[in-house]
Amino acid sequence: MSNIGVMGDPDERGHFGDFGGRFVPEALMPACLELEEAFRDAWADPSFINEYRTTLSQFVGRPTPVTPLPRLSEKLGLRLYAKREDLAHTGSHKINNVVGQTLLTRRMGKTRIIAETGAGQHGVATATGAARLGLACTVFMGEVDTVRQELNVFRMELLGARVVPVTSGSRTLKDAVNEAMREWVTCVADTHYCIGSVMGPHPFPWMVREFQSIIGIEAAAQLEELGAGTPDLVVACVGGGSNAAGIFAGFANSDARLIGVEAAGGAAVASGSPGVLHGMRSLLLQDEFGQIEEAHSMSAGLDYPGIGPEHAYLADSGRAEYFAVGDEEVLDAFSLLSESEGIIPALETAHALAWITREVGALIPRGATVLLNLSGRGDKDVAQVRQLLKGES
Amino acid sequence: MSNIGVMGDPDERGHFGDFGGRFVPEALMPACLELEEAFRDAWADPSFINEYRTTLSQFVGRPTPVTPLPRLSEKLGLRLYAKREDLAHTGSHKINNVVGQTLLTRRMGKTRIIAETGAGQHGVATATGAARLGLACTVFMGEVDTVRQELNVFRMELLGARVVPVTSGSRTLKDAVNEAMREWVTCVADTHYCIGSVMGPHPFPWMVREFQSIIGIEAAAQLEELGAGTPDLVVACVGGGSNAAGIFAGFANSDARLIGVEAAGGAAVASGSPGVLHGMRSLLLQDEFGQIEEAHSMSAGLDYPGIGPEHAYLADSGRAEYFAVGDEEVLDAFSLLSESEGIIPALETAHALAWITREVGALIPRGATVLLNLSGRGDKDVAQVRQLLKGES
Amino acid sequence: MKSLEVTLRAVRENGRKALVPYFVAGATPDWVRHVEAAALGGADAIEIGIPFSDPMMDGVVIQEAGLRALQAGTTFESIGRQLTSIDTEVPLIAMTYYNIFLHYGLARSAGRLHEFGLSGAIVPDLSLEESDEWRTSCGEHDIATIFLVAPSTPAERIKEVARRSEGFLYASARMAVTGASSDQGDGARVVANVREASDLPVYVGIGITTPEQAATTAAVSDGVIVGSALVKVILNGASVHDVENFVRSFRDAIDTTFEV
Amino acid sequence: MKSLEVTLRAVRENGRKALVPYFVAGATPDWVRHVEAAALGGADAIEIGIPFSDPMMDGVVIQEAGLRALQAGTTFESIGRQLTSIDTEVPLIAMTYYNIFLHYGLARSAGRLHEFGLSGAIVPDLSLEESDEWRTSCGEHDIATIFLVAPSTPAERIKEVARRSEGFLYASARMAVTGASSDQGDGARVVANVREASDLPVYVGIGITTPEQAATTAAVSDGVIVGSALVKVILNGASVHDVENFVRSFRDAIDTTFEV
Ligand SMILES: Cc1ncc(COP(=O)(O)O)c(C=O)c1O
Ligand SMILES: Cc1ncc(COP(=O)(O)O)c(C=O)c1O
Repeated sequence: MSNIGVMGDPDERGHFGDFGGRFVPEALMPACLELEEAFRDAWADPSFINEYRTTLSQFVGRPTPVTPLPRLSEKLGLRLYAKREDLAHTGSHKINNVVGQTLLTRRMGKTRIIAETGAGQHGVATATGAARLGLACTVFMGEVDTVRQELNVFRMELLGARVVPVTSGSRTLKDAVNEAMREWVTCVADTHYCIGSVMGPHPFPWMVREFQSIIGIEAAAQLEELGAGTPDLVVACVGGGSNAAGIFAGFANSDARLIGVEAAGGAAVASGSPGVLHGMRSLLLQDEFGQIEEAHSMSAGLDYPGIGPEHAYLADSGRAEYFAVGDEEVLDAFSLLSESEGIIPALETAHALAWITREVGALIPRGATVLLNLSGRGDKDVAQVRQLLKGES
Repeated sequence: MSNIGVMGDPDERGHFGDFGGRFVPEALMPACLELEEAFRDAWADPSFINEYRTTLSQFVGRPTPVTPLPRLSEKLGLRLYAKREDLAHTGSHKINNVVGQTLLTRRMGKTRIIAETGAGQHGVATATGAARLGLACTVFMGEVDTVRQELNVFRMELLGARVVPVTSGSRTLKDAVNEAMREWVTCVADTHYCIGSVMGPHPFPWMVREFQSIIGIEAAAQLEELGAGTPDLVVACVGGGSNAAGIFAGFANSDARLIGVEAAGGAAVASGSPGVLHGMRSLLLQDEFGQIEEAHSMSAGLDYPGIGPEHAYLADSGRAEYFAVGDEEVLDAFSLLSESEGIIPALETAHALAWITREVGALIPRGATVLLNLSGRGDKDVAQVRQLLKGES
Repeated sequence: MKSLEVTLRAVRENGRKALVPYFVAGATPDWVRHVEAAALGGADAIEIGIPFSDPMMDGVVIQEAGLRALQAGTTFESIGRQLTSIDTEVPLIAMTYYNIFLHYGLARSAGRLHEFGLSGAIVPDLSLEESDEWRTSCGEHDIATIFLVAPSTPAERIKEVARRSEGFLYASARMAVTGASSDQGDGARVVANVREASDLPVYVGIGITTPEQAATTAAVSDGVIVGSALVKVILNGASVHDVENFVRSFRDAIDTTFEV
Repeated sequence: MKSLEVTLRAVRENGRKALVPYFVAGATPDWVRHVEAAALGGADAIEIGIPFSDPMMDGVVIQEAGLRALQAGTTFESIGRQLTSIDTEVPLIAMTYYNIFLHYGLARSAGRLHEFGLSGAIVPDLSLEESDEWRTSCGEHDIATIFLVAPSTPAERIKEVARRSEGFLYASARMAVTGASSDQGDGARVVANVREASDLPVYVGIGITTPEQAATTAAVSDGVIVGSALVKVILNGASVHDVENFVRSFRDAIDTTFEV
């Protein structure tokens, strides 16, 4: 476990530099404090770590492999490797965090879990983790998303979760978070709110990063084993930033350049400014009056107007760099990986690859060793891409 | 590799007892002989085995875990474990075989691969394997299935494969096999036919079983590691029988009872009789005149009127037992695993679980240790199940 | 001591239970007239909600009012402009989410609040721990920063919060976001806990819906805050006169019970 | 030597190139009359296709004919019944897939073939290696078992196959299933290879579509088999007379070229 915590921990109030903190209604403060204490305690307890690690290996299928991508490498003139979170149970890295938080929920003696979800990835993961431990589960999902992603709604129901369509605001992810927070206030005694990315009030951004750091810890060791050494670049897509934080954690102390790729329509680093939302101070898309703007990306998982506070800090400090890519580049990258290597990536992941393909020979020197975090599989996106590429419905 | 080949090998003409053999047009005989030789040679070559194993670990994500199912175990009064082929790349065991056959294709100097597919699982797996090695790929799929499974058609296209809708006969899987064979005759010099289960002419049933035996080999070692010892029963669903053969291979020499579960509407052992189809002698659903009947199952992967010849032999010899379950039991099992353990299984897999839930206290003594082969994930089936359970479209 | 606290302590010293209605600025075109009507109806202080896109602590009624206000183009500045026409002596207290002030600039926001004639601010998502800078800015412009305590707040923490709160302490009657509720909630218990820690006036809010509830709650506290119940009436098209009557009905119920 | 082989060797000894048309039994109600017409048109032997649900070696035309036959209720026995009314001396050869015989029983099938007046059988999915039992059964009923060789069959294997084939050896002109084709294919090469291994008559089939193709192919072999081209005409509604003319056009082209 020595590697856990390689990215700097926040201060005792959850600040990563100017970002982070805990901006929640007073009613939730005790829960946040209790959670922080429970997490600190658990994360220092070998029996908890063992339970977490065992669940990841026996249930989630970890370690996920690092796959060399020889054909794409040749096409691009790189040495390209992919960390295969698409192979984790439920199809993305989201489950790593859920495993940690559900085990923690049980440890805290709580019997119910709530979560927000956009397209449904985190919702399905949470419903999965809850089913495994026999926790009651309620998932808040923007009404617009419940219609767009009705199969994921049904998936969650199959897993025994209740899905609550959120009809406030823009009826999408950001409003689902608001609604989950509103719900949490009413039931915080027996209910844990399982936030799905490195966002929200302290300790969530830190805790979720810790639960996701397994990605980077594994990947660093696997690259060594493959003889690839330390990569020149580590590239991940960024919605809230949990998969990026997780893989960065394995390389923060190395020479690797850390690259986060946002959707152009939800680029909190490129287009945002400091603000407070959902319990954290971070970079947000907002208008001149401080009203939060909706993100717009074809990729539901990146459709979030903010970014985790640690990323805001990493951007500020220069340790990580953040770029944005547009929808067309993403579609190209989606097809490219599929046909070159037999891996259909999530649209979110395709953002990271799109940046790589764009920047080879520019920001990325030819011949560089590049590690792509393949955060999820594209099965969930195939219908949408088909519609976009074929112009059919 | 010492464990490979634990199930008896067929005789030199590919017979497992009265079953198997090679019933193909003369034009294909040389290809079958060449393939047999190539496979024998490769399977004895450490460098090929190494390539196969490396691809399985780096690309497919093997070993897949064995997951204890504590909550379901308690509900059923069993010690239940699942071998998680749902976590393999592309979502089922099918890829294990594809990895073997695509590597063999390249080794034989062939540049193109063809395959049949029913719902699309094997087609997607083959397109995946082909993309990875840069092989041209054509998949034959019944026209009826291309409509039912249009997203899988698109998936294959994304992976660079050409999908040919088959308009002959019943326009489903059985006809796709016929059509692939017809195509193979025309291009056998540069093209390998990648059959998707333990069926077809020798050496396919044997070769595919060998490529799938990794499932059982891993599982036996994993159960030891978990302290579960030798299971009392090993239960797998049977379409053509490749996932069953693969897991049985790890336990054939043990005391475990081996159970194959077919769909009631495609139960070649329970309702079939000896016959010859698709290059093999086996048990087939046929009418009084020897015309092959269509199978009928809600599970596309079990919708095949035959069974691999080795299973016909195992049934004959009594080493394995075969049972059939109906659609309603399967839907119940599908929901049960989802909500009890957070794993949505493929409908095919749900057949195996349905048998287990039905037979606890009857054919399965309470307290028994049972290993379920979780052959695939249910994402592909969620839309169909939703329709069945909600009566919506 | 901030002017607001001076005023509100005086209310208590006069043996009067405070009534604090809540308005969403900009929810209707005549919202400023509603505020005046509330003052006429017997309010001791009035909360002016500045709408925010993501009102995490608010239930459906106030969300809806905020959305209407935003769609009508309401901004911090437009609210200020409209408030210059107001005709009342009753203290006005801003209520909004932290990002509004943060984005505008904390010092600048506090200054503008003062210029707009407001004397306090409630920022429900600004925790005590994160509030230093805001409190400093408010200090420079005589803006009282009012904190909440909840039924979940432990005794030790109540002490901390009460020590920093100015004007009054907002005691949340229940673990819930704003919205109407039929029961009494935990207000009495929260107030009792606060009393042990502080002599600041304690007003109870969240879910106070009827004059009777208000009266019962006022009996055990220094005042009540009426939000969603009033906003709902306004969303349903209440006239200025209706608003005055609505507030007066609460005033009367409270006063009758305590025979001031 | 089986009767069929005696007959077909005699054809060759007479300097005549054999013409073997193929019919799908039951594809049309008057299929037996078509067979008679083919005999009149100059056939030396006739293949009678027994339809099978999964005709792996057949292209679309014969698939379609087989489907029609099956849908009309055609069975092995119904074909036999209908053949009893046939009026021809030309030898008839069954062509079907192995499962039909296997399911019916091999000995029983061979016996029925003989009773139905058939003297040979082509089973394209029955490989040499799996044929022992079937050949034994055929031996007891004077049914010649005819094997195919393909362009892909190596010399050594041709020898083996030719040694077991009776009546004639079916040389596939191309790597393809049945169906019309415009080129000559590899028939000449296959025949040449066979010649080195065997003196059995060699007929070329698969893809012979026009009288000209037939004539050219006959020049380098002992005969030709015409399948899909004829079946297509029948599916398109050919009369008995049309069938006779169709077969005769092939006969004439072949005979003219070789000036028998
Ligand atoms: C596959 C995948 N990748 C990335 C993301 C973005 O989330 P994060 O930035 O927290 O990794 C999501 C969110 O749903 C996702 O599903
Ligand atoms: C998940 C899954 N399980 C089982 C099967 C049945 O095939 P087999 O019997 O060859 O394992 C299929 C076939 O598509 C499948 O997709």
